[in-house]
Formats: sequence, structure tokens, C-alpha cells
Amino acid sequence: MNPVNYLYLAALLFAIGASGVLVRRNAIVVFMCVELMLNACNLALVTFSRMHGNLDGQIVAFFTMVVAAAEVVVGLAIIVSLFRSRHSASVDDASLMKL
Amino acid sequence: MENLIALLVAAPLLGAAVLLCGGRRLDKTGHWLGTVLAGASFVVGLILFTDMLGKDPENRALHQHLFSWIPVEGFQADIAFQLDQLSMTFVLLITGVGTLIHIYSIGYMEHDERRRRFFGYLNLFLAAMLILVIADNYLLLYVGWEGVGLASFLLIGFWQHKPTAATAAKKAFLVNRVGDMGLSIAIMLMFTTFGTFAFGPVLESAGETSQGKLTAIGLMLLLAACGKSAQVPLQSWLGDAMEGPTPVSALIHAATMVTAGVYLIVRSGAIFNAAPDAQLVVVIVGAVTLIFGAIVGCAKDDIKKALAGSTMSQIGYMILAAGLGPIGYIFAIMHLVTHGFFKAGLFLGAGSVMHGMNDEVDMRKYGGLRKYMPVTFVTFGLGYLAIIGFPGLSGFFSKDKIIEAAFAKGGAEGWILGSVALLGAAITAFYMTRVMLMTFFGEKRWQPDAEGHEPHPHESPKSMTVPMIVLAFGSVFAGGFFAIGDRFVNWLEPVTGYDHGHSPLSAATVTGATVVALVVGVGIAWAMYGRKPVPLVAPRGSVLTRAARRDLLQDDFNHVVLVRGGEHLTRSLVYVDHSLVDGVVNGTAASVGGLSGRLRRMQNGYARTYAVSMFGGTAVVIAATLLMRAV
Amino acid sequence: MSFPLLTATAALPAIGAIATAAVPAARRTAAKWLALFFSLGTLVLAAVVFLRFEPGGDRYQLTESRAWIADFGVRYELGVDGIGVALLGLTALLIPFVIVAGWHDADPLETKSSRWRPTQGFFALVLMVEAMVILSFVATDVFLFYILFEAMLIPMYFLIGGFGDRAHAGTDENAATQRSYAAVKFLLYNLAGGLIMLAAVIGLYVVAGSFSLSEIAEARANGSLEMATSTERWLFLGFFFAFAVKAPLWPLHTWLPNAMGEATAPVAVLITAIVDKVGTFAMLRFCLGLFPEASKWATPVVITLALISIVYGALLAVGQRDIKRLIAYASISHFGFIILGIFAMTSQGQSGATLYMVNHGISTAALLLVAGFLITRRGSRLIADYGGVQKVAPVLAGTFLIGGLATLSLPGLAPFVSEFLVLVGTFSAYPVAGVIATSGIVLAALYVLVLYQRTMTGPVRESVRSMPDLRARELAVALPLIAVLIFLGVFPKPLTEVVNPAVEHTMSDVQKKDPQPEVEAAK
Amino acid sequence: MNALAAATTTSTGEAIQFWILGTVAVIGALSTVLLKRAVHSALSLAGTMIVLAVFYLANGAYFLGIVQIVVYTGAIMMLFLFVVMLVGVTAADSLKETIKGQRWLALGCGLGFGILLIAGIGNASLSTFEGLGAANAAHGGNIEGLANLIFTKYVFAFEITGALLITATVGAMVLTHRERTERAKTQREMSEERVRGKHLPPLPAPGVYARHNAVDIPGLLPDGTPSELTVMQTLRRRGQIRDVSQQSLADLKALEQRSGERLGREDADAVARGAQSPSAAENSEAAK
Repeated sequence: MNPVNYLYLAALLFAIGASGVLVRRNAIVVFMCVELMLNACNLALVTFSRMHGNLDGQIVAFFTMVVAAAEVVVGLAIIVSLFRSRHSASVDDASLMKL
Repeated sequence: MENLIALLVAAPLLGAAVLLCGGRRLDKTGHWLGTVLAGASFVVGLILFTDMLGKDPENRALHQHLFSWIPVEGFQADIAFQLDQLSMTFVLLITGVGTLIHIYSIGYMEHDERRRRFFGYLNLFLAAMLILVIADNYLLLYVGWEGVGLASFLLIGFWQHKPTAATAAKKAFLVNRVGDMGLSIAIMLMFTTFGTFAFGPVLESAGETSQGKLTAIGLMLLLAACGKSAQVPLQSWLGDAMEGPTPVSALIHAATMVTAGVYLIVRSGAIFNAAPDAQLVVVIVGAVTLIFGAIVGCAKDDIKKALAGSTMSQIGYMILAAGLGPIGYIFAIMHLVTHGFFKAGLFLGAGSVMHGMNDEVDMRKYGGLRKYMPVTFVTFGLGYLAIIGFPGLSGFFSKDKIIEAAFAKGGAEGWILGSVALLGAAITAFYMTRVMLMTFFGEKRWQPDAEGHEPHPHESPKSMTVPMIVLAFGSVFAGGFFAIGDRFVNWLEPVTGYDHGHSPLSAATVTGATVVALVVGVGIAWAMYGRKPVPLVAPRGSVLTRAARRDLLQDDFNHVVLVRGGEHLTRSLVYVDHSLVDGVVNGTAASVGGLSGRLRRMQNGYARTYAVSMFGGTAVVIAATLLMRAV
Repeated sequence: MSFPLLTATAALPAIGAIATAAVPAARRTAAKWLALFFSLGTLVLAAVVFLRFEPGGDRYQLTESRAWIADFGVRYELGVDGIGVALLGLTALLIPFVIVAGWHDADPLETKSSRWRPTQGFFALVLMVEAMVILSFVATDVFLFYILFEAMLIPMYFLIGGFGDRAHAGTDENAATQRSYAAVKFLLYNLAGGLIMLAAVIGLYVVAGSFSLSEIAEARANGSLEMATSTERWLFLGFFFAFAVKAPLWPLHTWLPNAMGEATAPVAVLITAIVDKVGTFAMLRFCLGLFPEASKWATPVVITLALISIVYGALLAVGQRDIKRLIAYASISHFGFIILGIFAMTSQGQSGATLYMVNHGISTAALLLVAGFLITRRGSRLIADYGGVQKVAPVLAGTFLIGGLATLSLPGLAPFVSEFLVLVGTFSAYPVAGVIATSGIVLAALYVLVLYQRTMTGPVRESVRSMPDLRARELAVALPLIAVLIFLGVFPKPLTEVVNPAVEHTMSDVQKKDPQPEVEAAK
Repeated sequence: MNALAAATTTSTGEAIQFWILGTVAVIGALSTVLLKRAVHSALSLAGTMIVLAVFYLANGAYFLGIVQIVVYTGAIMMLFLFVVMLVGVTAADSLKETIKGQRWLALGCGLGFGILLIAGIGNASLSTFEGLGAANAAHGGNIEGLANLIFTKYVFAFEITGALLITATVGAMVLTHRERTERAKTQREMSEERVRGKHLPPLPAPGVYARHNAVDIPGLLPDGTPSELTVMQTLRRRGQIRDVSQQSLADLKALEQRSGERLGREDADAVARGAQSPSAAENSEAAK
């Protein structure tokens, strides 16, 4: 087997995650799908690192994780405070962008 | 001596500037200043004239180069003057008659509160006219050409509160502009053909280019002359121009400005000599106008309009003569000068009559005035005798020469032109006799005006009669002085050239025929207006008479075709601009607005919908990138 | 590097704009004097530029060059040629008159609160426009020029939309709607043009690899820059479209009558006499300078459009009922002449076009400002509301007439010189076009005289009976302009001297020679 | 490339591991998206992440593999679970789509995107790979190698990431922190309020008449209507009160019907009730 298969898997996971973002209305689940996409990217990065034989890919994946952690913290805080004020975690309820 | 030339122009120009900018302080003295400066210009002209007489005939021309006016690559226009015998003739005529008319106006305009401005305009006219005749290139001539047009506009519309005057002024300027267009195209043609438009080089090398070009230049110059000199088909403004004060009619619309066309053609003689086709058109225009003006003059009851018709006709003579080439140039100018005297005199006389008759212009309301205004009667009468060509007076000599020259043209052309000129002489005698009889003879026919003031005809003040007397002297003696011993021919020959021509008829025959024509004309007029009383209201008259009263319907044609047509054209263009040109733009805007109204519905406010479009967009970008790589 | 004179000339009004805007609300008069002071200072600097400029010297003089956006090769490059100097002078000359003529145009309405400061805003915007226009006349970097070309729309938009005619000021809802329509139309037209130009500017950079006029010219001269014919044509069209909108050329002209009709007379002067000149100026400098081959290729079409502009503008002017719209259409006709002169590609035509820009600026300013004084007195722009003004206000009528005569190019006044040069230049290259254009002089006489006759002559109308004549402030505007018109009409040499060498450069850019006169050629 | 220790295939063991765990990962991802309840989604995602951690290890990224388990699966996913609990663990999403065409568009986009990515990878992929052996060995191991890079080449990014984390922490606190707009009540004030209020005795407890002791089931008033006062404020806000009054009535009717059937009583009333019975049964099912 060639490690390229990992990349195919990453692509698959990324597409699934993206579809989830588009389909689900629960903000938490949407958020989880975003995490899934990030993880898929990380897998790709790690695989690249292996394919090219240097560690830069892993470093980037590492930073991604850190940034994802920060993002999750803030994102979940937003969801919580949103839930407090609206009593709902549905992304469709916050449709104030409409004219 | 050359440096004096600029002074000719500078004096009246200064007068115009001071009088027009000076404000009310000059109201009391302004007219004197204007008159003195006009006189000063005349004196300068005389000094230059005496100087010129002292020189060898071939080397009389003076040149003065002031400064380079428009220096542009390949295009040199200078402010430079040239004073030769031809210009000199005009200078003396313009400043001389001009000064007289300034003096006359002091009396005539005495009661007008805007007299100062009137004199300012007159001075402006003198300056422009002088520039016109002493310019040494066509572009500077053009400056004077339009300058006199402006002065004419201002003076015709001097009584601006009268809508007719304002309209007449506008009409005069517009019709003149059509002519000016001809002049500017002629100048452009000269520039592309000769690379210059100074008189010297252009006229010297006139023979070196194709006849087609020369014909084109000639026709364009003729168009200009038609505009300025009120020749068919651009004659319609002259009759209306009589709305201006009478001294203006005398100076501008009889003696000087309207003859500028003749000057232009004579000055450009070299071009016309080399373009016979253009010359032919010139004589046709002259001949047509000669008859046209005369017929119009026969039908008018307004004394000034009758004289205006006469002016048109007389200028027709001059143009005719100028179109004959070297045979006629000198006689055209000669007739121009004598005409300047007697026509100015006639107009001043008419003004004097109007002055005494509460500004009444209808000759049917005059009659028997010779008893009330003896001086006016005598001077007007002498002018009358001169214009009809009474043997021995000015008009006789100059007109006789033109008729002779027309016959001398030779061939069928000569016969036709000569006959037309003779016919014109007869009609001239008719309508001038009519004017004379209706004004000064018969019973008095005036009546109280609407407010009950009955006119009290009286002789005019000295300031008005003196110029009239001086001009009457000119009308009597100038022709004889010029003609006897060929003085005038010798004077102008170095400039215009002279060709005696071969007349099929002897000089005596022509003179006899002229006298016969004169007698016939006078006789008919006497039969119609002298023997029986003149009706107070004009009879209906024949078709021709009615058409002639309306300027032979030419104005109606203009009105229907040009004015109405123009109005419709502009109105429809305004509509087109608003709904078509602008409509396309507004329509585009409206459709964009509608489209965005549709597209706006896609903005439903759901973040997920926006996410779909982002995601889809990304997919498209990736697809495009891959495709680009694949290709 | 020596003293950056050009930067200073452009910066002074900009500083003036900021200073004027900062004047407190209550000190209105101080703001006006401050603006006037700065505009006069700019005039002095412009005079210095004019005197320092050596007609026989380099093509671009008083040059300045600094790196600006290094990554894209954008430089802050200034320099004037003769054409730039002439137009720089025109701008600096006219702005003080605009300010004096608009002295009371932006006084606050009583209904507004005391913090309302329209006066300061008005004069600051005028100075801002001046700064941008001056800079655009001296910019020799295409990108810098483009930025200014677009940026000057912003103050103009506010001047048109924010300061309407005093005649209809205040409560008239309809007038306010009309005004904002005009302002938006102005903005949209010019933005559309500008955006297309932006595409062409970028395209030019891609092709030439530089924004600098001098570098591009050099590359062209030594053959290192080869533009494909079609590329050059597309780029030319992109540039030309923007300039044709600005100029404006038929059929892109319809914004001008709206904008000039709704704006106050001084702002209308700003539009037609100054800002629009950037369009025609840019045609000369950029269209002809950068794309000579494409310019020659487009000449027949451009000349046709210019001729249509001349005749069409004049005919529409005749049909107008509104004084300012009439003058606007007259301007369209005159812009037709300018563009005709530029694209005739003869020395006379181009010199004439350049002089025309200057002379048209001055003559239109004279006519329009006096018309503005008239409109302010009566409170109406309609020709039909006037009649017999000559009797009650002779000086006003006289100055109006002289302005009108200048508009119809009477010899002796400045516009004649330029118009005749344009006609001669056109005629020598394209005789038929020259003849058609000449008919414009008849039409010009028609609309000017009709306007004069209907407003100034005839019986005195009741509504104008108590109309005062020109006041000292208004005379201070009208008389100097007339004096300049007469001076340049009689002695245009100071202008032709600086313009001629620049025209020679342009002629060598397009590699054209004047047609030789027939007789001389034969010799 | 071959000379530089490049390989074309991995070991067979890794291949087997990939195919098995890869399937698990995809199934986890799909259930994350498709399962109704947030808790189930979170758990599936955690599973997928653990699989990914194994893949990291298999790819030679030992440090990241561990970090993935510790930080991602351990910390982040637990955070998710906390929030899910906070927001309501029982609330199941309705999977009915409300935006017209959204689901098809999303599916289309997802599929298209996936196909494009896979096509792109397939287009660009190498048939050989280098392996991390040399890179890991260069500094004496994977962690040392990473450390070497982080603290030299990427030190600036690393510092900024630190700042980001701090900021995120502060941000989370700020976002969830509720500013107290009034003074906290003292015990005395609270007791006084209680005495003055409507309810002198303590609030009634939930589920008084319920069939089981659940806090989310309101007590029924004597007339059989549920009293919201009996349920905790938080649950009330979340809308997680389960109304059992109707359910118990339905149960009662079902009981009556069943006994009626047994007794052979058949009237129209009973038939009508019979139609209701399945839904009632379902309700009772859900209550459990």
C-alpha cells in the first residue's frame, strides 16, 4: 500500500465533515464537523510529512491542533452564551443577516 | 510713416474702450470724444494719403508688422497691416463718412439716454472696419469681418427693448455667420493649399494650384461676401437691419460694412482671375441680387426698407462688376465709393425726415415735405439724382462704367449681363422716383398718431444738416472727379490690374441706352405716383407686388424651412437625448436594479446557505485550477 | 533633490482644504477668506511653475520621483510638459474666481442647527478638487494618475449633491431629488469609466511592466517594448472610454447637463472648466502617448463621434429651456472641438485643442458665473422667466454678452484662436470633417444669441424690474476673466510658446507629420 | 529517489491496519454527521479521532499521535461533551431540512468536492515516498526533531500560538462570564422575599404524580394539569419538560380499551379511541 491512501482517506473525511457543516443545524454538531475537517487536514499533513521525509508537515499539524484548541474554547463559549440568550443552539435561528 | 497705420485703428478702438467702460461720468462728453477720435482717424488717413500720393504708383503700399499673433508649428498668423491704394480708398471712405455720421448722430441721438454707448459702438465699428480693410492677411481680415458683424449686431439691436430690433440683430448676426463660415473655410483651404493666408504669398502663387481648388476658395469667398453684403441667398437680414437707428443704417448698412464683400472679392482678384467658374457664379449672384433688390425696393412703403432694397441692388452692381474680373474691379470700387456718398446722404435724409415726423417711416403718411424741410429736400434730391444716374452726377459715371464693362465681357454672357444691368438702371430710376415723389411731393398725408399728436415736420438741427450737405457735394462731384481723366483707374490699377476689354457697343451707345432706361423708369414712376394722389393704404397690388413686399417670399421660405424645421429638429433631438441616449443608460440601470432585486432573495440570512455558496465556490476554484493544470 | 515645486503646488490647496474644514462653525467668514488665501497662494506657486518652465527644455520638467509601492513599480512621479503647465495655470487661475463667486452659495440655512458647517465643507471640497486636479496634471505615473482621476469624483460628488442651487434651496423636495439624481448619475458614469480604465491600467502594467510614462516611452523607443496590435487596441479603448466619459463625448454625455443644471454655478464651472479637462488632457497624454498606433486606428471613429458631439450638442443647446443646461450642451459641443483637434493629429489641431482647453475653461467660467449671478437674483434657471434684463442691469448684461461672444468664438477673444486652430488642423488632415465642424460656429451663434435675446432684451419683465446690477464682488469675478479672455485673444503667444514644444513631442509620439501645403510641396 | 531509501509500499501489516481502521474512521465520521443526538455524534467523532491518532503513529508521527489522543480526544472532545450536557443531552435534533434544496446542494457540494480532491490527489500523487526514518533520526527521535524545529525555525509562530491560547482563554471567560448588574442578595433578604411571595412553603417537588422520580416531569395539579413551577428553572428554559399529564390520561384510556376488548365491548367510542392508541403507546415508549 502506498501512503497516498491516507490522503484519499483525509479527502473523504474532509468532504464528510464539510457536508455535515452544511447539513446540521445544531451548532455543537456543526462545530464537531469543523473539527472533523481539521483532523482530516492534519492527517494529510502528517502523511505529507512522511512522504517528503521532513518534519515541517508535523509542525504545521501541531500548530493546527493548538489553533483548533483555541478555536474550540472560544467557539464553545460563544455557543454557550448564544444558548443563554436564545435558548437554542440552532444556527438557523440566528438569521439576523437577512435584510 | 508705416507706424501711423496702427494709429488708424487705435484711435477708434481707444474711443470704444473708454466709452464702453467709462460709465456714466462720460454721458455728457462721450459723444464728443467719439467724434473727435473718429475725426482723428480720418486725419491720420489723410496724412497717409498725401504721403502715398507723393510716391511712385508702383511702390505706394505700406506695411506694418505689429507682432506675431498665433505662432504655432507650420501656422503663422501675424497682426500686420498693409496699406495700399485699395485699402487707402476704403480708409478714407470709412473714416470720412464715419466722421460725418458721428457728427450727424450727435443731433440725431440727442434725446437717447444711452447716447454714450451708441458712440462707443460706432467707434468699435470703425475700428473693426479699418482692421478689415488694412489687414495684410485673411485671418486678420476675418477678425475685422466678425468685428463689424458684432458692431452691426449691437447697433441694429441698439433699441433692445423693441423685440423686433433684438430679433433683427440676432438675424443679422446669424446670417452673417453663415457667410463667415464660408470665409473660414476659404482660409482653411488657402492654408492647406498655400501654407499661408497672407495676401502677398497667396495672391502671388494663386496660379500654381489646380483650378478646382481655386474655384472652391473663390466660391467660399463669395459665400462670405454674400453674407456680409446681403447678396442672394443671404440677403434677408438687410431689410430687418433697418430696425437700428438711422445713422447706423447710413454708415454700416449702406456706405461701408455691406460693401466689405466687394472689397473681399476685389482683394482676392488674383484667385478669381484664375477661377473663371467662380467668377461666373459671382456675376450671376450680382445680377440676380441687382434685380432682386430693385424689385423689393419698388414695393416697400417703409422709406428705410425701400432704401435697403436699393442698397442691395447697388451692391449687386458692384458684385457684378467685381465678377467681371480686371475689366470691372476698379469700377466696382468706384461705384462703391460714390454709392457710399449718395446712399449715406439718402439715409441721412431719410433720418432727417423721420426726425421731423415723429419717427414715422411709412412713406404713404408723408407727402409734400419739400416745403417743410428744404435742406433735406435738396440734399436728398441730389442723392436721388446721383443714384438714378442722372448725367453728370456721381452715379452716372460709376454705373455707366459698370454697364459698359458688363457688355465688354463679350459673348452672350456680356449681352445678358449688360441687359440686366440696364434693366436694373431702369428699375432703380423707377423706385427712387417713387420714393422721392411719395416723400417730398404731392399733398401732405400725415395724420395724428394713436395718442393724438400730429407731427410737425421741421428742418433738422445743424449737426444733422451739415453732414448731409457735405455728402451731397460728394454725390454730385465725386463721380466726375474720379472718372474724368481716368484718375481712379490710374490710382487703383497697380493693385487690381486693369483690362479695358472690348465692348461690342461703343461707349456713347451704352450711355445713350442708360439715359433711355433712366427716362423710362422715371416716366413710369411719374405716371403711377406723380400724376395721381398716393392712396393712404397700400392697394392690394399684383402677385409680384405682394411677393416683393414680403421680400419675394425668401423670408417665408427661411421661416418655414430653417426656423420651423430647426425648431422641430432641436425639439425632437431633445426628446431623443432624453429618452434614447439617456434612456439606454437608465434602462440599463433599471434592469440591473431588477436583477439585483431577484438576486437579493438569495440572501435569506441563513449562515448555512452562505456556507454552501462558499463551499461551492471553493469547489469551482479547485476545479478550475485542476482544469488549467490538465490543459 | 531640489525643492519639490510641483508637490508644493498641489499640496498647498490640500493643506488649505484641511485648514478650512477645521474652522469652527461660527467663523464662517474666516473660512472663506482662508480658502481664498490658499487658492491665491496656489496661483502664485502656479505662476512660479509657469515661469520656471523652459519651453525649449526637456519634455518633462521640474520632475520629482520617489518610490511609492515598490512591489508594483508604482512611483510618485511628477513632471510637467507644456500642456500640463497650461492646464495647471488654468486650474490655479480659476479656483479663486470660483471661490469668490460662490462666496454666499454655501451659507448655512437657518433651519439647521448651529453645529452645521456647510460653508467650511464647501470651500474645503473646492480646494480638495483643486489639489487633485493639479496633481493629476503633473502626474507622470499612470497609476498615480488613475488614483487621482478616481479620487476627484468623491469631492465632486459631494459638491454636486450637497450644495444645490440657491434658487431652489431649502424645502423644495423635488429639487433635492433632482440633485441627488444628478450627483449619483455623475458618480456612476465616471466610476464606470474609471473601472474600465483600471482594467486597462493593470493590462498596461502586465504588458509594459511599468507605470512610468518616461520608462514606457523609453522602452518603446529602444524597441524593447513590443505591443501586439490587438492588445494595444484594447488597452487604448479602456483608457479612451474613461476619458470620453469624463470629457464628455457623445453618446456618453448625458450626465453633464444634469450635473451642471443641478449644481451651483461655481460648482458647474468646476465640473466643466476644470475637472472635465482632465479627460481631454489625458487623451492627449495617455491615449496618444501610450498607444499611438491604436490612436491612429481609432481616429475615424473618434472624429465621427466628435463631430456628432459638436453638432448635436449645439442643436440641443438651442432646444434647452434652462440656462445652465444650455451652457452644458454648449460645453459638450466645445468638447467635441477639443477631441477633434486632438485626434486630427496635426500640430495646429493639437495646439488648438490645448489652447481650447484653457480658453474654454475661462470663457465658460465667465459665462456661467455671470449666469449664476443672474440666476441667484431671480431664483430661476428657466430662460422664460427673464426678459429685458439689459435695461435694468446693463453691466450684468454686458458681461453676459461678452461671455456669450467668447463662447461663440468671436475673433479678438481667446476661444477664437483655439477654435480656428482646431478647424485648420482638422481641415488640413480631414477636409470633410473640418467643414462639418465649421458649421458648429453658426450653431454656436444661434444658441448664444437666442439665449441673450430671450433673457436680456425685449420689454422689461415685471419679475426682473427690481433686479440690482452686478456688485463689487461679482465684478471682481467677471472683469478679470474678461480681461484674460481679451488678452489671450489678442496675444496668445505666452501660451503657444509653452504648448508648441509639447505638441511636437506628441506628434513625434504618434509619428505623424503635418500635411504639406500643396504649393509648397510642389516647390 | 529509490537510491535515497525511498520506498514504494508500506508493510502489509500497516496496509491491513489502514483498511480496517480506515473503514472505522469513515463510519465514525458518517455517524457524526448523521446521528440525531449530539452526544452520539460526539462519541463517534471521538472514535474517529482515536483512529486518526493511530494513523499518526503509523505514519511515524509519534508525538502527534499522543497529542491527538491526549489533547484532542481527551480534552477537546470532553469539552464538547460538557457543553452538550450543559445545553441538554437529551435534545435530539430534528433532521428535517427547513431550507429548500439545502440538503441536495450540500450533498452535491460535498460529493463534488470530495471527488475533486481525490482526483487532484490522484493526479498529483507520487508513487514513492521517503519515510520519516532519516528525519526522525537526525536529532535523535521524533520529539527531539520537532522540538528542534519548533524552537528554531518556528519559534516565532510558536510564541504567537502561545499568545493565541492565552487570548482564547481570556475570550472564553469573557464570553461566558455574566456581569452581575445588581448586588447579591443576602440570606436575610431572600428569606424576607420568600415570606412576602406567593409561596410560603417550599416550591412543590417535581414528579409528585409521576410514574418515576424524574426531575424533568412536572407535578400535576389536582385538576390534572401540569405545574411548571415544579420543574427546575434551567430545564424549563431549555424546554425539556416532559408533559406526562396527557400521557397518563392516554395510558389510562389504552388500559380501558384493552380491558374493554377483553370484555367484548365494541362501541364507536372505543373504535375512535383505538385509533389513538398507537401514538399513545409510542409516547409511553419515549417516556422510558
